[in-house]
Parts: sequence; C-alpha cells; structure tokens
Amino acid sequence: MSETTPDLLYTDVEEELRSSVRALLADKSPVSAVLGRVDEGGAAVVDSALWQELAGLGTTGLPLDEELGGSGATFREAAVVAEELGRGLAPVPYLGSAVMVTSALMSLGRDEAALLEALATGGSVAALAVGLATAPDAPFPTSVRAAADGTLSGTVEGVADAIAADRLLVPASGPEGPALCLVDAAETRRSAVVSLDMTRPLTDVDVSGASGRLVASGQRADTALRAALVNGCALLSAEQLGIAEWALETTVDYVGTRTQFGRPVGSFQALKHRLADLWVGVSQARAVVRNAADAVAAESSEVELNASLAQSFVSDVAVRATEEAVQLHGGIGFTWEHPLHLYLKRAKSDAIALGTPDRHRRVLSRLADIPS
Amino acid sequence: MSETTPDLLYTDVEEELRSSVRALLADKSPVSAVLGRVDEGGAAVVDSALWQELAGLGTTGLPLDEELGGSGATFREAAVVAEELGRGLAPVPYLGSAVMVTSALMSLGRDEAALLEALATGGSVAALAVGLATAPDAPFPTSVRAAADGTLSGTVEGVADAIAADRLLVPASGPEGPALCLVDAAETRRSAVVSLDMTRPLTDVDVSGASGRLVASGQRADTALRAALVNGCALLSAEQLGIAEWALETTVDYVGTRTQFGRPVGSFQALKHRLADLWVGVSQARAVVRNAADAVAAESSEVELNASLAQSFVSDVAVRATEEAVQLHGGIGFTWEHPLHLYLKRAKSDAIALGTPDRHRRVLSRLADIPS
Amino acid sequence: MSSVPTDAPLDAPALRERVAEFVSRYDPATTKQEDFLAARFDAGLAWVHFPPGEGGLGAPRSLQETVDAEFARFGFTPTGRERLVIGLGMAAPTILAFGTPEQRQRYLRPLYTGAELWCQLFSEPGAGSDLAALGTRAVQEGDSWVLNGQKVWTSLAHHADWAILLARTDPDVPKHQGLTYFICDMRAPGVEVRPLRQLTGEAEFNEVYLNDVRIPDTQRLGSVGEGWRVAQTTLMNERVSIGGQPEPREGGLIGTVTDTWRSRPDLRTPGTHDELLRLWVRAEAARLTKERLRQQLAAGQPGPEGSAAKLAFAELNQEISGVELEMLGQEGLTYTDWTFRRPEGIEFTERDAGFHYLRSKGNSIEGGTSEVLRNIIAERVLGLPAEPRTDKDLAWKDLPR
Amino acid sequence: MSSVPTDAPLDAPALRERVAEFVSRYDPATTKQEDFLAARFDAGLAWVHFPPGEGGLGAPRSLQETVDAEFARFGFTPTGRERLVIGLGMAAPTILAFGTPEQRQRYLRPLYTGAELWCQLFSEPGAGSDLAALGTRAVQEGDSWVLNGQKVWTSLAHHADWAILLARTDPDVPKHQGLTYFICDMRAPGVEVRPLRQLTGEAEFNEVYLNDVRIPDTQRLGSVGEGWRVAQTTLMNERVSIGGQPEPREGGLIGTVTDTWRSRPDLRTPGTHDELLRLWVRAEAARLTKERLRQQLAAGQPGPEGSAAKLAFAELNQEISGVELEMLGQEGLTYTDWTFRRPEGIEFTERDAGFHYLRSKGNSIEGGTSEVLRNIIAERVLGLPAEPRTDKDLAWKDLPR
Repeated sequence: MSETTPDLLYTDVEEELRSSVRALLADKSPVSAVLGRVDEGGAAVVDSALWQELAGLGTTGLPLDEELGGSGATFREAAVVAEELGRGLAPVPYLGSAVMVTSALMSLGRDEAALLEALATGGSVAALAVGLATAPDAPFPTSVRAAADGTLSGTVEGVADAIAADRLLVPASGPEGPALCLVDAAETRRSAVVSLDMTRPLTDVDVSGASGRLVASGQRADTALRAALVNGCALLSAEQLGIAEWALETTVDYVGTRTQFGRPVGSFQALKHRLADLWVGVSQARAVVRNAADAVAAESSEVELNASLAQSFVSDVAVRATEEAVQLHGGIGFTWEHPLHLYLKRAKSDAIALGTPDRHRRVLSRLADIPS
Repeated sequence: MSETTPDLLYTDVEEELRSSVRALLADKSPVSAVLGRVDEGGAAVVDSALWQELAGLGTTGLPLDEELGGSGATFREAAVVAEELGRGLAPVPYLGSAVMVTSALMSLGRDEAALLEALATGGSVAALAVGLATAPDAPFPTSVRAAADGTLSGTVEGVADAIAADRLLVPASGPEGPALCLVDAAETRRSAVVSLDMTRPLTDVDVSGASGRLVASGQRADTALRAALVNGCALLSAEQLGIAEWALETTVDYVGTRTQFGRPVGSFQALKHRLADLWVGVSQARAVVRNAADAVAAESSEVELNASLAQSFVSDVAVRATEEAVQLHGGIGFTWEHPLHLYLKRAKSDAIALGTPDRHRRVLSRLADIPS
Repeated sequence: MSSVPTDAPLDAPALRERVAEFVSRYDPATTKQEDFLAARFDAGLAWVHFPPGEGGLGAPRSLQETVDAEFARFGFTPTGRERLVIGLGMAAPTILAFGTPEQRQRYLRPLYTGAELWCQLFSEPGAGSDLAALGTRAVQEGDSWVLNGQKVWTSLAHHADWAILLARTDPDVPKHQGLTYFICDMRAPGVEVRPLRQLTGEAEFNEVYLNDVRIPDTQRLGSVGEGWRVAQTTLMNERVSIGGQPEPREGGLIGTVTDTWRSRPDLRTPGTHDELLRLWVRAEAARLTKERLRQQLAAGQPGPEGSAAKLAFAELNQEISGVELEMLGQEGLTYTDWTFRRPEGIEFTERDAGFHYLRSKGNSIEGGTSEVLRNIIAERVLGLPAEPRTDKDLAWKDLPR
Repeated sequence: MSSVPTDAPLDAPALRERVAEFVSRYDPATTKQEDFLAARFDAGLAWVHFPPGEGGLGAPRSLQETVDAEFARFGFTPTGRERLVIGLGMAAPTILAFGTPEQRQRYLRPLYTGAELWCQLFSEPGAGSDLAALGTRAVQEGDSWVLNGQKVWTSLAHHADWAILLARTDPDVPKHQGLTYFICDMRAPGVEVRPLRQLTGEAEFNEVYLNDVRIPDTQRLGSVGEGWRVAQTTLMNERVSIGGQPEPREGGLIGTVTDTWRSRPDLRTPGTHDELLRLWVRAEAARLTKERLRQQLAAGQPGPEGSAAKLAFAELNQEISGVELEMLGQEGLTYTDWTFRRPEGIEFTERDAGFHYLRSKGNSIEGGTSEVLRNIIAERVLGLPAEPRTDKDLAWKDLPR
C-alpha cells in the first residue's frame, strides 16, 4: 500500500531543533506569561516578539530552500517545531503563516518567491482566510467573490492567525471559478471573535472593497488550497501531540507529589492504569504524527490519507489527555489560575480545527475504500 | 412524553416468584449441570424435566388469564422469571414458547385459546420460526411460502427453541400476503446448528411439505409477529440483566477471595473502579429492563421504543459484564471447565438476538424523532 | 373547613387535611412568601419528620413528598430557594441531629424561611477527597475558639450569613479524631471571602480565609473531637438530591443537543448520528435509573444508587457536551464571554456549548469526585476489600503532606 | 566468491559477505533444513550476538536483522519454527546468560536446529500475575532435586523435550528469594501432561503435574535461590517480539473484517460503518506504533513501547472481533465446531468470527495480563510511585493464600 516505509524516528537535527525551541519558549514565553496574555484578549494575545525570535531561529521557513530565505529542511522538521509550540501553547501564527499559507504558495512554484521569503524571515505574517474548521475535502469556499478587476467582496468567519497578519490569502469565487487572492490585511475589516481557544484568537474578516491580487485560479488554486489544508492537518496533529505530552507529563508530576490519604495520589492503582492507558495513546499518537509529517515531507501520494488518519486519531488523544489532566488535578485544574484550562480549550478547538475526527473518518472511508 | 410514570420496582409478588425460580434452578439445574449438558450438544442440551417443573410453578403462563391455564399476571412477572433463567442459564424454551409464541397468540384474542393453555401448562412447547437475529422492524419474512391449501415450502435458518418444540409458528408468504401458520414440528426437518450460544441451541428448520394451519393473515399476522418480537426484546433484556448480575456477583466474589501479591485482588483500586462502573451499568440496566417490562404489561403506546431502548442498552451491559468477568478471573475464566464462557457466549449471542444494539438505535432514531 | 384535631394519626390523608386547613388560613396568593414559610414552619409543615416546634410534626419522612405535592396543588411552590440549598439540604439535618435545643431554636426557622443564608466551609486546598486531612486550626481561648486557615470551593460564601465549618482542634491524634464542627458567623471579623475564578471565566465559588476568627463555644455542633461524625450527617445529605417529580425524557443537556440536531439538518452526519443515539440511550437509562431511585425512596427503600446517579450524570454531561461542540463545528470554536463575573442562577442548559463543555468538567470533581464515588460503590455497595491504609492511625501532625 | 577473513570487522557489509559465502557452500535449495541450520549455527550466523562457538560471532545484536534479511534474500527463511518460539525466544537467551559452558554446549545447538523442542513451566493455578508466589517445591536429595507441584498454561508441553522451570527451594524466605531455575526433562518419570481445554473448545495449552520428578543438579540454571533473577531474563524476552519486516496496512484481524465489509454490502449500516472506521484508525495507529518501535530497535534505541503494543493488540483484537460478530448478525450466532481438539498452527485470522471473539479474550491474559502491563507502564515508564506492598518481606510460607 504505502510506497516506502516512512521514517518514524526523530533525527538528531530534529532533536536539536526541539531543544532550541523549547529553550526559547521556556525563556521568552513560559506558560505563566501566556496565561497573563489571554487576560488582555484579542490581538494582545499574539506574541510578536516571540515570533521574531522564532524567525531568527530559522523555524518559520523550514521547508523552504535557502535561496528563498528558508532552512532547506522539510515539514518533518516543521512538525517538531509545531510539537513544541503546542507543548508551550505559544501564541504565534505558525499554523496560518508558516504552515498553511507557506504550503499554498509553495505549491505555486516560484511565483510567490518574494512573499515566501518574507514569511520565512519574519518580514511578513500571512493567514489563510478560511474558517478554522474547514476540512481539506470541503468544497472550494465561495463566501468571498472576486470581481474581474480583483476587487473582493464578502466575509470569512472565524479565521485563525488573521489578527496578527499583514497579508491574507483569500480563497474566492472569481470570474473563472476558484481563485486565490492575496490582499493587504490593512485593507480588510477584522473583528475579533470571542474564541473558545484563548491562545489562538479567531477573527471575522470582511474583505469587501479590498483589492486582491490573483495568485492562482482554477485547478491550480484548488490544489494550492488543498495543500494548505492537508499540510495544516498533518502539522496540527504535531501541535496536538505536544499538547497531549504536556498534559500527560504535567499530570504525572502532579499526582506524584499531591498527597491524599497519606499517599501520593499517583500511587493509587486506578489513576496509574488510566495514566498508563493515556501514555499508550500518546505513544501511538507520536507514531501517527511522525508518519503524517513524513508523508508531507516526502510528498507521498498518501499524504491526504495519513493527514486524515492523524487528525482522526490524535485529536481524540489530545482531548482525552487534557480532560484527564483536569480531572486528575482535582479542584485546582478547574481554576482560571492554573494554565491547564488553556490546554483543554486548545485541545478541544484543535479537534474541530481543519475538520473533526468524524469528518476525517469520512475522508478515510473514501481513501481507504471502506464504503458506507 | 410517556403516558404514565412506569412502576420500576419489584412487587412483593415478583420477589416471591424470583425466590421460587431461583430455588428451583439451584436444586434442579445448577450451572455445573448446565455445563455437563452442553457437552452432549443438540437436543440433549434442553432440560425438559426442568421445563415441566417451571410449568408446575406457573411460570410458563404468567400473562395468561387463569381460565386459559395461566396465572393471571403480566409480562412484568414473566420478566422476573426471565431474569432468573438468564442468571441460571437454564436451557429451556422460555423465550420462544412462553414469550414469543405466547405473545403472538395472545394478540389474536381467544382464537388460539387451546394452544395457549397447552403452552401455559407445559402440555405443549412452541417456537417462533424466525432466525433468532430477526429484529422487530424487519420486513415480514418471506423465506417460507404458504400455498392456498396450507402446504408450506421453504427453510428458516437459526431458529431458537425449535429443537424442543412440538409446534412451530411459521411466518410465511401466503396467497394473500403475510400469513402466520401453525405446524406440527414432527412434520418439519430440523437440523441442529453449531451455535455460538451453547445453552440455546439453534436449528435450521425446513418446513417444505408440512401442512400449516393459518392462524392469522395480512395486517393481523403482521401485528401478531411484531408483538412476538417486541415482547421478545423486552423479555430478552430481562434475561440479559440476569446474566449481567450473575457475572458481576460471581466476579466480585472471586476477586474478594483470589489473592495475589499478598492481597485479595479485589482490593486493587483499578479493579474496584472497573467493578464500580460495571455496577453502575447493571443498576441502570435494571431500571431500563423494568421500564420495558412495565411497558409490555401496560400495553403502552411506547412499548416498541422502550423495548428497543432496553435491547440497545442492556445488550452492551451484559456483554461487558461477562467480558470483564473473563478478564478479572484471569486464566480460569478462559477455561472450558469454568461456566463463565457459557455466560459470555449467551451474552454475545443475546446482543445479536432480535436485533443488535446498532439495529435498535436505528429503531430509536425513528421512534424518538432523531433523524439521520 | 374543619380544624384538624392534634391527635389525628400522621398519615397522608391527615397531612393533606392539615395543608388544606393551613392554606385556608394563609392564602399563598396574598401572603408574603417569608411570612407564609414562617407560618408553615410553625405549623410543623416545613419538614414533617422534624420534631414539633422545630418545623415538623415527627411524622414519617416519606410523607414530606405528600405535603410538598399538596402545597404545589394549592399553587404554592416557594421560589428563589436555590441559594438555600446548603442550609436546607445540609445544615438543617445536621443541626437537627447534633444541635442543642438553643441552637435548633436559633437557626432552623430563619434558615427555612430564607431570612438567613448558609454556606459550607469544609474543603481546603490540601484536603479535597481526603477531607479528614484538613488543617484549619481551632484553638480554644476561654469560652471561644480562635480559627485560622483557608477553605476553598465555597459556593454562596459571598452571600451567606452563616457557615457550617469543620476545623482541627487536636493535631496530636489521628486525623479523623481531632476534628470539631462549628457554626461560623460569616460577618465575623477575620472572615475574608474572595471569588475563585474557574475555567469558564466565572466565579461561582469562593476561597474563604480565616484570620483569628473567634467563634463562641455555643456555636460548636457536637462534642469536641466529634466533628467527623457530625460531618457524615452533612455529607450523607449532599449526594444527589432526588426531586419529588419524575424527570421528563430528554430533560437536561441531552434534550438541548437533540433539539439542536432536530432543528439543524446542516449539522447532521452519519457518525454524529450514531454518537448522539448512543448518548441518548445512555441519558434515557440514567433518567430511568434516577426515577427508579425516586420510587425506592418514596417506598421507603433507599438504595445506594445515589452515588451511581451522580457518577453517571457527570460522565454523560461531559460526553454530551463534547459531542455538541464537535457537532457545531465552526460555531463550536467560539464562546460567549470570558469576562470575569459572578453568575446568579443562570440555567446550565441555556448557556452556550463551550460553557456546557467547560462547566461540566466540574461535575466529576465537585461534591465528591468520581474516583471517590467509585471507591464508595466498590467498598460499601459491592463489599470489596479496602486498600491497605497507612494514614488512619497516625497522628495528623505526622502525616505526609 | 572469496572466503571471509576471520578478523574482518563485524559490520553489516562483513556479515552480508559471510552469509553469501555460507550460502555458496550450503545451497538452501538442496540442503536439508536441519543440516542447513546446524551449519549456520556452527558458522556463528544463528544469533550473531551470541559468542563464537555458541551460535554467534559476538557481533552487535542489531546486526541479526541484516543477517536474517540476507538469508531471506538468498531464498532461505526457515519454516515450521512456530513450535520453537519458547526455545528460541526465551530459553536460549536465558541459557546463554546463566548457563554453564556445559549447559550452553548441550542445549543451544539442538534448540536452534529444532531437533529439540522446549516449553516453559512457570505459571501455576495460584500464581499467575504474582508469579513469584509459586509453590511447586524442589527439595534437594544428593545431587538431584525432587519436584512436586502443578503448572498451567503451558503451550507445547505435549511436544516438548525440555522445559525451563521455576520452583521453590526455600519457603522460609521472602517469595522472590526462595526460587530456583531448572531445566526439566519432559520425558522424566513423574511428568504428566494433560490438555487444558479452553473456551474455544480447543486445547492449545496444558496442565503439567510434577510428581516426585527428579532433576539432576547439573540442570539447575543459575544459583540456588537466584531463580527470580534468572526468570527476569526469560520474561524480558517474552513480551511482543517485533519482527524484522514492517507489517502491512490492514495486517491482522482488521484486514479480515474490513475485507468482509467490502465484499458484503448487505451487512453495511451507518452505525457499523462508524465503528469500523474508528477501529480501522486505531489499528493503523497501533501498526505505526509497532513500526516505530521496530525502527527504534533497529537503530539501537529500544523503547518501552513493547508493553504498550501488547496492550493495544489485545484491546483491538477484542473490540474488532466483537464488532465482527454483531456485523454478521444471524451468521454470528453460529460456530464452526466445539469438538475438543488440539490445534496445530491454524492461522487466527482464517478462523470464524466466533473463534476470533473467544480466542482474543486470552490476549489480555496470556503473557502478562493487561493489568500487569499497565502497572509496568505506570511504574517503570511513567515513574509513578508503587503501591504499598506487604508481601515482599514476609516468608513465603506465611503469605496469605
């Protein structure tokens, strides 16, 4: 079935990259600082300074050739960054800018080399103007219309990372069908949405009147959008893995020290067995995430299947990990002051983002020939 | 929604009935004896002597008026008998004869008073000639054809209780549509099937050439068959409750005495929590079963809904209870010599009998207006 | 209408007659609720199983349902009683069981009429499931006690006049033996109430800090060192209270979500359909189980299903709300409002899906965690052997913390 | 082809060359398998990490995969090795680690070639998960030991020539300290093998009764009282063995059931579709996890995922087979044959759905119960604190039983 056996391990280079990102986040964006940001709300949540540091580390252009300002690596390495950003709940536009828009533009060859370079080096931030819940197999969006002169009209609700972006890549219905247009974010009206996931604020974007530059149309626009969404699914699953790992480790630490009935609560067998089961799930998620990232990097013909597999499996693991974490922390996990709730909200939103597990199982039904 | 609040408790009369049946089974059909019977296989599994004793106790004609040889009670009381027969895994044709055929004939008024009386008093045993997996919402069976002169042709596969029956109630496709015919079992060719459930052996019944007596046709036949199947579902769930209770109690006893690591294994918290969850499931099953039995007895307009609710809920509880029992007994639960496997096989077969939980959820989708 | 002879047998017909007679004197349509309730208390129709003079008639407990139903039939169902839940449900039975005549005289009537509100100061940051490990100290000084410590998860503390409180009076004995139970004046100096914000953004609960709070010895409930036993009475009354009326099918969150499903064909998928049907079946099973428990209680056969009901309720709410959010897709990514606020009686099912999801996480923690409930079922219902304990015989001060 | 210099570095190219050289001398197409294997053993290509003269070359363990693959490439993959699983997987590494030179000389070669079959006599009716509690007694008499006791769940005992066996030599010390490890001649007087029929109707396993069985002291493996430590080596090698080849997608039971689904449109319902998709996703995740573990092992980074793989395998097999039966409906109510029989190497997936369902129940019991595996993961992988133990320091004879 699969063409070649995927490499499911982490390379030494990937492990070094992980260490740098983890150290950076520990220094510049500890979770206590993230907790402080969410009380500000809206645009203030996004940590632009951290984004520049991440660009400085070369993490924002990993899959791009060096001549495009990138690192000449692949989305495998980017997936390791996504794991760490998930683990640290870093409020930066990685998914939108470095994964989804970058993937879309990469599928257009060298056409958008200048913008790719700007995204890679931190000179620009872009977002994909689709509702965050959009699944890769959704029909090409039609809520925005592009006139023949490039003028756009319409609104896109619930866009991720748009609040921090200076450019928006907008799928639109053009005179000749599907169109992908770039617009200057300043020309649009962005209204912050109260988001369930407090660390990835969503925006309703009204592009009416903005002038869009057509970057692809027809089948090419469709292919570019699918690439953005499919790669988004694979990398989102890496973020979810990071969340699940944080939740599991934090809970194991907590139950190892919290004492009730004269014993650490982590010595009670019922809790041990639940955490063991969760660890099994996280281990499996790791294999599934590596497999999806490898498929993206290898441009495998099965990338869509492996990305949907990852979304349908890892979403549930991350949600379960954060839910178990809340339960096993007892009262403290239910408070605002403990950062756990931010992970719970992110995990549940991520399960909906780019399609629910249910939606991805339907994709698998088609791709794996398991007909309804 | 429901017309009146159902009575979900057991009456004193019901508790007395339970005690008599339990005492009879302990005396005449301990599970060790059942285990011996299954090694014989086929017709030898059925305990005809026990059936006569049950008839003597008045348990085979509970819902029938006294003038029909019955006890003048209802299917609520019959459900308590079914619980005990499940608990004791008694190899008797209760479901087929005392529940399903009796229900079908009762729906015909006094037409079949003589046969009803024979069934109630143990003078005759009847089976409903449908595959045991037939759900109440299945189309009227057409595998048997009834000619105008009553001659039947065709085969019915996997019929429960037919091996012990002298009469068969056969749904057939007659000259004027659905027909219910009674045939003398001796006129049919019955071949024993190797059944997953060793204590309720199935039979393939070839009725070709047998002369059927038409007892109902058209809508009346359909109504009678539905009554048999719906009541069968409600009473089968009572049997499943009995199985689940036996499995839970037997397991609680076992883990309370089995020692490993210097402690009864039942003192390990992971096992305690699983058994607590199972107890919750069994408690809920009890309410659901009482509710279904009460709906049958009260001839509630929601009897179909409540019977399907019971089949979709209690099937899973009984399967889980027996599966947990096997696991928590460790090696001994995996052996032939321990009776647990008979309960596991019965529970899993019962989950398929009269429609799987999946099938009953589809029924509920329609009856509770939860459209697909 | 004839007056009721005081030596009438205390059966259901007699109580119905008493209610009728009472209503003939106090018209619920025109009498102020607090006055109506005060008169009802004085007539022994508040809690019929309480003694005469203390809100009751010494009648069987099972007759309370008859009385409540009868008042409801006459058009009187008291309103705004949500805030009295701790007073009515927990403080009252404890005061009745352990209070001195003076205490019963002082507290029960205003508690019943709603003139005084109650809260509960039991849990502490270091003592949740293991409540007996609590560390709030009470030191006797003359005829008072001086308290210092911190309590958490206190609902209504910011409104309450009184609290039932558990404190450690002797750290040198095993933990269950060194506790004493008090009634604490929430307006007393040194009582500081702070909102405890939860993951929904709201603060339903409080933290309560006790700094040299003086409680007169007359507000001690039960003997010194007997606090654990007194608290058992309180806690026994905490678990799911089963109402007097059957719950209708699709009551609660399952109804909300099923209605969304019915009205929004655009959200339907085969996979979600199956999930919803499974949850619907489980919710219906849980409802029937609660109904069966209600019937058992009414028949005077209380069963252990109360813990099971709470366990099932928490699990179901959590799973249903999880499916609700995913079913809503893009709409599920939003939330109504994160602004800090103190909610007052907003119906859970009327909130948004995000709130259902987040708030229900507390259902398996508050009022006994699901883990503790499973232990209770395993040991008290199934009779499984207890785990080896090392903390029961050590002096509290020597326990690992 | 040039002969291989014996001082060549033991790396992958060198081993490939050795295999090529070996195959040039022993043509797998014409050499009898037992002779081929004997020669391969003598050439040090049986287990390359074993010492020279004992089937190996003292090469790194990770190179075994290279050698096996190379032999396969030349068309030699030994067949009929299923019965050698205990000898190859468990006895051999234990004999290598603890055997005397004489023992290694005597047992390893016929074990490898398949001339002698091995079984394992560890578990007892009273000692399953708590293996160290076992009670089979071995009493020394001169230069022999006399054994009495009962072992269970012994596969292959009815074919085996030898057994690895654990017995209690000192009941007066704590249970882990009084055990000794033996090699038992299965043809010795007093060894009685009885089939143990399981719920499938078959007997894959045996009960083995030991009645005054004499074992020479020369067949003791390791020191007296050191049996537990020796057994750890055996058991470490028991957990899921990860093969040399990646498992294809839909390998195992999920493939069987998915194929049934594809070929039987009449069985399809939306609810079952969703269940099957969920199981398919989980099976694929489990497969990739096993593949990742295989890659870790090949890279010399063994991870703790072996226990997880066994746990997941058992759960999946049980759930998939449960769904399979319900999906089949009426057909699921039948079974092929309950007749007592002793199966010989019939492929699990090729059996009927009822057999899948019943046999898979054993997957979470045999070779370490799922409960024991969860304990191992919790304590050894996650580092969670152990439960209080009371059985570790008591003399075995004083333990509750």
